Amino acid sequence: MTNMNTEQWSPKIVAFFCNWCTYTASDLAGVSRLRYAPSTRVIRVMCSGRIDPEFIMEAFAKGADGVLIGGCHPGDCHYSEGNYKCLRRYDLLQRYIEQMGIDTRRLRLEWISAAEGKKLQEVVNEMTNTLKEIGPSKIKHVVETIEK
Amino acid sequence: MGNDKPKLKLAVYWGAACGGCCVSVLDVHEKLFDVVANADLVFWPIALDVKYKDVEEMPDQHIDVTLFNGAVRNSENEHIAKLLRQKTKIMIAYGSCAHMGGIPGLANFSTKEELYKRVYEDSESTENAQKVYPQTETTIAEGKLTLPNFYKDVCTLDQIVDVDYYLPGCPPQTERLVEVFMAVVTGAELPPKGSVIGAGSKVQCDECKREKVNKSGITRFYRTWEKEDDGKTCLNEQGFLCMGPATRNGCGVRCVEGNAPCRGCYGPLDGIPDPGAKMMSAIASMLNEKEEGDIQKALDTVVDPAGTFYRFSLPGSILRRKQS
Amino acid sequence: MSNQKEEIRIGYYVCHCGHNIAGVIDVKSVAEYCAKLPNVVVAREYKYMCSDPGQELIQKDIKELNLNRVVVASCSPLLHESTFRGATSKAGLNQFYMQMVNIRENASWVHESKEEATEKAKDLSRAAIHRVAFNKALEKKKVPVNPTALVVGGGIAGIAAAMSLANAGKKVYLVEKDPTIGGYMAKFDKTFPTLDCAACILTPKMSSVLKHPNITLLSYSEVSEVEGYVGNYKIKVTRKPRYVKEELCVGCYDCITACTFKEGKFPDEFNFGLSKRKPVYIPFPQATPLVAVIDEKTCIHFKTGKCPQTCAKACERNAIDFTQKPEVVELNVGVVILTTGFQPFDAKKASNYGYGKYPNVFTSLEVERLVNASGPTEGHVVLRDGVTHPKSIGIIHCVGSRDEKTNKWCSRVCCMYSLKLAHLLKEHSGAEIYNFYIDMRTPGKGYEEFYDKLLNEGVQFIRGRVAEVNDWATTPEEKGKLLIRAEDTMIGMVRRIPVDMVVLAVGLEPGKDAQEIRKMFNISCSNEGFFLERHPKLAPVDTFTEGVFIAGACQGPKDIPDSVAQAGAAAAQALALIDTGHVELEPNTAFITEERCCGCQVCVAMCPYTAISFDPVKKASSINEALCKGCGTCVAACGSNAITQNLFTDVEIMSEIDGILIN
Amino acid sequence: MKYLYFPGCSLKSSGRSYEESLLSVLKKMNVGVEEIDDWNCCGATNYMAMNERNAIGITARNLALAEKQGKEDIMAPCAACYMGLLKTQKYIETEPKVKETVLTNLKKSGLEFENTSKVRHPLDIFINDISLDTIKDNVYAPLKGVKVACYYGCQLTRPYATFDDQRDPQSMENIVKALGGTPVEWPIKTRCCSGSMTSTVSEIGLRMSYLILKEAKDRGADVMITACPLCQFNLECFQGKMSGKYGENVKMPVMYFTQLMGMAFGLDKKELGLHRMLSPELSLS
Amino acid sequence: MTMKSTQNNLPLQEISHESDLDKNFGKHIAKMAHGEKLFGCIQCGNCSASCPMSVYMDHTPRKIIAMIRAGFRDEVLSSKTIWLCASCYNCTVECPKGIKITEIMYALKRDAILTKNYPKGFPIPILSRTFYNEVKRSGRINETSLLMKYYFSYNIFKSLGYAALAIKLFFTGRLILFEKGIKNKAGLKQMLSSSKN
Repeated sequence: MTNMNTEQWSPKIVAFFCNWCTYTASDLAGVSRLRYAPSTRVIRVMCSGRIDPEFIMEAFAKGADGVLIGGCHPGDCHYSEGNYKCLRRYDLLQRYIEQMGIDTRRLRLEWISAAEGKKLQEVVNEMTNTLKEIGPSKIKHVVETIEK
Repeated sequence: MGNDKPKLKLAVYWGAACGGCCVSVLDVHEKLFDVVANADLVFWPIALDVKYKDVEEMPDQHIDVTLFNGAVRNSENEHIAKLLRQKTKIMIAYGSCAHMGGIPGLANFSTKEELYKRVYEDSESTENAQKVYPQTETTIAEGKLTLPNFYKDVCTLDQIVDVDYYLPGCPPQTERLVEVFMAVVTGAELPPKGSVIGAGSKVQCDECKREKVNKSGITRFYRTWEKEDDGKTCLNEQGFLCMGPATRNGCGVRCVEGNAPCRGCYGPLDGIPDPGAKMMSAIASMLNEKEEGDIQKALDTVVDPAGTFYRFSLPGSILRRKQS
Repeated sequence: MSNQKEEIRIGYYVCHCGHNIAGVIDVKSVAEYCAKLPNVVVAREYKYMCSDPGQELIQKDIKELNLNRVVVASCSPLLHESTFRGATSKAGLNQFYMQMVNIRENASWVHESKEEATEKAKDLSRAAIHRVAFNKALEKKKVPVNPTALVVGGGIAGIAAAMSLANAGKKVYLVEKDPTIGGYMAKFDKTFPTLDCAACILTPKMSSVLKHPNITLLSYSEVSEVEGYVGNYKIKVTRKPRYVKEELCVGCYDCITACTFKEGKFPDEFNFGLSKRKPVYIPFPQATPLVAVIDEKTCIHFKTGKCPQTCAKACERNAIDFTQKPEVVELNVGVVILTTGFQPFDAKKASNYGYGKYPNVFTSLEVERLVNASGPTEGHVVLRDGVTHPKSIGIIHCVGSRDEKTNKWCSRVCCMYSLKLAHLLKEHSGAEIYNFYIDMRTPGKGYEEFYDKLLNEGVQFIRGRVAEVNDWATTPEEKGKLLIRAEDTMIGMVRRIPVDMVVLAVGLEPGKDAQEIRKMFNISCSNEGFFLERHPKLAPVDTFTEGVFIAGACQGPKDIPDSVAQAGAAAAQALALIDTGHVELEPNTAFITEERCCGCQVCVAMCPYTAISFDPVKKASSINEALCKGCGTCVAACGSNAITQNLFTDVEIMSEIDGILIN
Repeated sequence: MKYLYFPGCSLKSSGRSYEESLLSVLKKMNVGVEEIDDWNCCGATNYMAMNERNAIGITARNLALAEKQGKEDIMAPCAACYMGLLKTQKYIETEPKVKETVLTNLKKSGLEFENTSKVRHPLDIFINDISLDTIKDNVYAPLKGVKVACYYGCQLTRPYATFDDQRDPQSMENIVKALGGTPVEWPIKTRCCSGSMTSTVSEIGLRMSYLILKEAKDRGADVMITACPLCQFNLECFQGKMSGKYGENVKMPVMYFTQLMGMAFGLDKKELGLHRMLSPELSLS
Repeated sequence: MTMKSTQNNLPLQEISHESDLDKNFGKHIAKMAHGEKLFGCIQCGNCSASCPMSVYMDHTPRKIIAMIRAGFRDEVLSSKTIWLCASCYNCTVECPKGIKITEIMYALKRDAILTKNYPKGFPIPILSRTFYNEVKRSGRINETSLLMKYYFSYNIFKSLGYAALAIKLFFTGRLILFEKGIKNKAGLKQMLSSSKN
């Protein structure tokens, strides 16, 4: 990717999608042939409540430009309340990330139901554009390079 | 213990540290006699007059055990860490700072420039009209003076050299040190390289005597002076931020026994790369609120999350330091 | 930690899916790239991996190349995971050593740039190759299926589904929220396009339901709580008090005749308020069960406590019981079929058509009752005043439908029922009939022929959406009439047509309790609010919750034949599940490693299913596998990493993250 | 209570009595009004037909002037001005390219614009800020037995206004009831009066206004009230012409709703600009 | 559709081949009107039916949309329909597909003026132009001056029919002969001159 200029640069987003809502929505977006930016790399989990903050930090440390979490709408969790646990962790994590000097827009949580293929498309496009505005993440470089 | 066996050669060194670790070594009290009976202290800047040059002259692998305490903060720390590594059979990261970065590691929230400005210009007790900052080399009439280079990042020991074992704590429990020492002396089978030794294999709560009520979730957090501890209920359930659920035991739950929340100096259990992340996950999970606004309000009572959850472990955590 | 490390041997297979994948992704270069990744023994591309030869390819490689891991890059795992797991296990390898990569729905179908889609396919494949090395051999747990079914909703779909299951010898509970089953179909006069009498074909079915030894009918009841999982649901049903003992009442009408109210006084729900009923009533003569019900909102006894209770005195069988309370019944069932139906669009929301403002604007459902021989006017078509016969009638299609401001969808049945009503109105009243439609939709057996018939009957058709109905008379002849303004788009002229009566063909909407039901049964809704099927083509009656099926208009607007067909399909799916006798559960449950557990009990509060309990003696918690549904929320909350979720272990997910990012 | 007042061109000429009556009524109810300094024409419908950026631009200038003058809501009594201001706000909000040009152009004439003001029609203000109760309190001579046809016209409720129902608005009816009068139920109160068509294609324009007057009369209205200077002008000033042309007397009092309020409040005819009216006078017995 | 006479005096459509259509016209107008939804029209005719002017139009609004979409550019731009739109927005708020029909009509007016394609001698475009210049000149509209100028460029005799009304208005103080205009005319002018449509 070294020869790509910033205009063409496409961010890499690690996306954690819950099996029941957002992953299904991304299938629906596929079936409906909704075009969106090829930035996401989806990791399927059963519930957004499974998402450990460590996963998010690992993703950033290994070079993700953004992390997107997709879960069921409040009240709609397939497991009753996993999405609330996710939201609480996310809210705390946002504060931590900000303190760590990371643009909070690099981490995003969205509720996308199984029927919202269109929303998935919009969210991915929007986040991709935002990340293009912010530019490539330097987190990996900072983590790997001890400055003397 | 027979005297025919050659005595162990022991070194203790401090990097970026407060000295507490060295004191903890002294805290062996009368056991020191056992130690001295079995070991020769070949290098210990705080207690012995041994020069770096003497160490440099030692053959490789000359020292049996080095207890390296303190983080690596400057070129001198790094130089000695590498030197000792070369001369030592068993390199032990001793104490939280060498293990995970420790309190000095909190400097990774700031840049070197910010730190210098604070220390050499802004601090209340400083008069420095000429804005003189430390230089690695200064030439004066008598010749050249040097200072170690102050690094931009604080590092854990294992980010600089290969470490055999970790002995956690701020400071480590002296009893644990004696146990480890005796194990080495008696030639007991040592755990696999890279292990944390002199500590437990579960987290703090395992030994904690406080009760779990498990009634309802937390709606806000308190700092210790904001509310009276009832003395018996789990501190987290009372809303005090206790790092116990994500912190390795072995200290004997020292802080909670003294009615203070655990601050996490023993670090995480094996296989957990980031104790702060784990603790954040556990703490946030305990919250009761569902509405975004209520959650934010509850989280407002967590003052300085990064500093709280990474008090001892920032340089050793996944993200390591603040982005600048 | 086992030191005996097995050598990982991965076979990688990327599917062309015809042009679906290969048309966008350069599968050859993906296969070549993956062949060079660590542990990959073989990497192949093939036209259709899910085909028999495709599966055989994997099986052959497993045997000949001694593979112990398989990665298949093709479509969504929600579609073909079971296919490839089956192929893997047939070759003697544990099925969970197979990892799928979704490069169709998640890549080739949604991206235009071939380079970037190919790049993404490589990243995702690399992630799976990293991950699969850590996959563990697992076994699916078999649980028995309770051979009893629950059908929720007693309209035509519910009746049909219940009958199919019952006839197959399965015990069925049919729950209906109204005092009688029959749903909307019981209110119709004729059905399109055959014009056979709705009651004549429906009422025999209703009584068969009641008589069937395998069906327990719980009318005037609602599901209030759902617990459990496929094969083993525990359902609580709340039976609303009728204040009439169902087992004693014979439907003789004596109580109704004896009621203190000499005449009906309250809007009759069954006739959409076109007639009046008493507080004690039977919805209609063929109501099933034929049992009276007392409406506490209008009964004097409940309002004042000062009623002579003539109804109770008149009942020889002492069936009336004013002390009845809501009663909760607990049912254990293995499968559930939801047939909860729809609600008609509220015509008042289309305020430009003046429903509620101009008395002679009717909804299509009101007209169903008006033309019905057993309806409030005995089939005479009269205006709201009850006497005047309309000489001209306008039927407006698409009311509430195909409109961004109300419901975007086509309600599918309105064109046909409007044609039916046009025919019946003309037959009953001889009036001039105008149909205002946007597009005439008659896709069904005999439907277009029915349209032809209407055209030849002299019914007028105007292709144009009505903008407004009002009483603005600009000529003396228009006085007292309703004016319908629409463009006759075939001519390109705007017309204002005066009529005596306006019929609004209201569309179909999700039932008003659809959201509640959906949450109880843990299923999803589409954007419109209808229940969402598992797959629009291949699993139209399944939901994302195993063992819960849907049929009829709760899934989307549907006519009677389609509802009945879907009910049959749902019943067949339910039967297949019951007759298999057991279900295999995905082993994604979590377990606690006791040696690591400190007993902090943070996890206990995490679990919505109370699957985690703390043992004070062992000072450790443990998970009841039968109760665990496998969300993994407790795993993320454990500060000791003492909890592991099968199929989604930390190391599996971490290796997937690293695989995506480490190039 | 205070508002920034955007009168618009008509209220300074043919619609003077609207301004006079509005200001008198507001004064009676102690509501402060401050005219926006150096306001310009809103462009009405004609500007949009010529040049979109300029149509948005000139209206944005007024909004920018208002922002400079104060934080209060803007009161725009003319329906066309009201709609034009709302439309400009919407365009600035949703069309980034239009916004860019307009902001650049405004900057050239030394104006900053943040699009923060709220634009209100007097009807909205009377109902939602002042309240019907306060109106009732000010009634001196209740309009007992007076049947009033409330005519809204088009741009007052469509497409951007949100203070009332778009199909069947009730604000004026509620005011009439508060004044003690009886509103007439009629179906064409938001039907267009034809706008400037009375001067351009008068055959169409006059007929459309005629139909409105005729229906009000047929429904037994004693008076028609309006809230837009152009509607008012069309319905008031051509009554003779229409009556002759269509062979039916459609003469009736047509006045601004503020004039009717003023009459019920017992204000002086001159204060209400009633002496300027060309349609028959409404007599309160 | 515009008809033209041939030698045989038989009417013939001007557009006789698909290649005569302006296939980009739909996109062009949609862009001008900020209304991509134009292409979602289902031709239900609700716009025509809700329009108070439609009975006077040469093409109904629905048909105009169809013609735009198909590319009948000249026919659309020269139609009276677009000038008869009184901008009452009834079609816009009633359209079941959310098409901004009024804005499309405005866009057509602008396009017709830009391409000088509007019906010659038809009064409404002339009023628009006069109004536009009047505001540009003084910042405000003086109805007297506007109408005098309008009638002057349209048909001076037409104004005579309104003389009696003008006199009445004058004596009731509703006809202002001189409007000073705004103070900052220069600023306004500069602002207006700099933006092309």
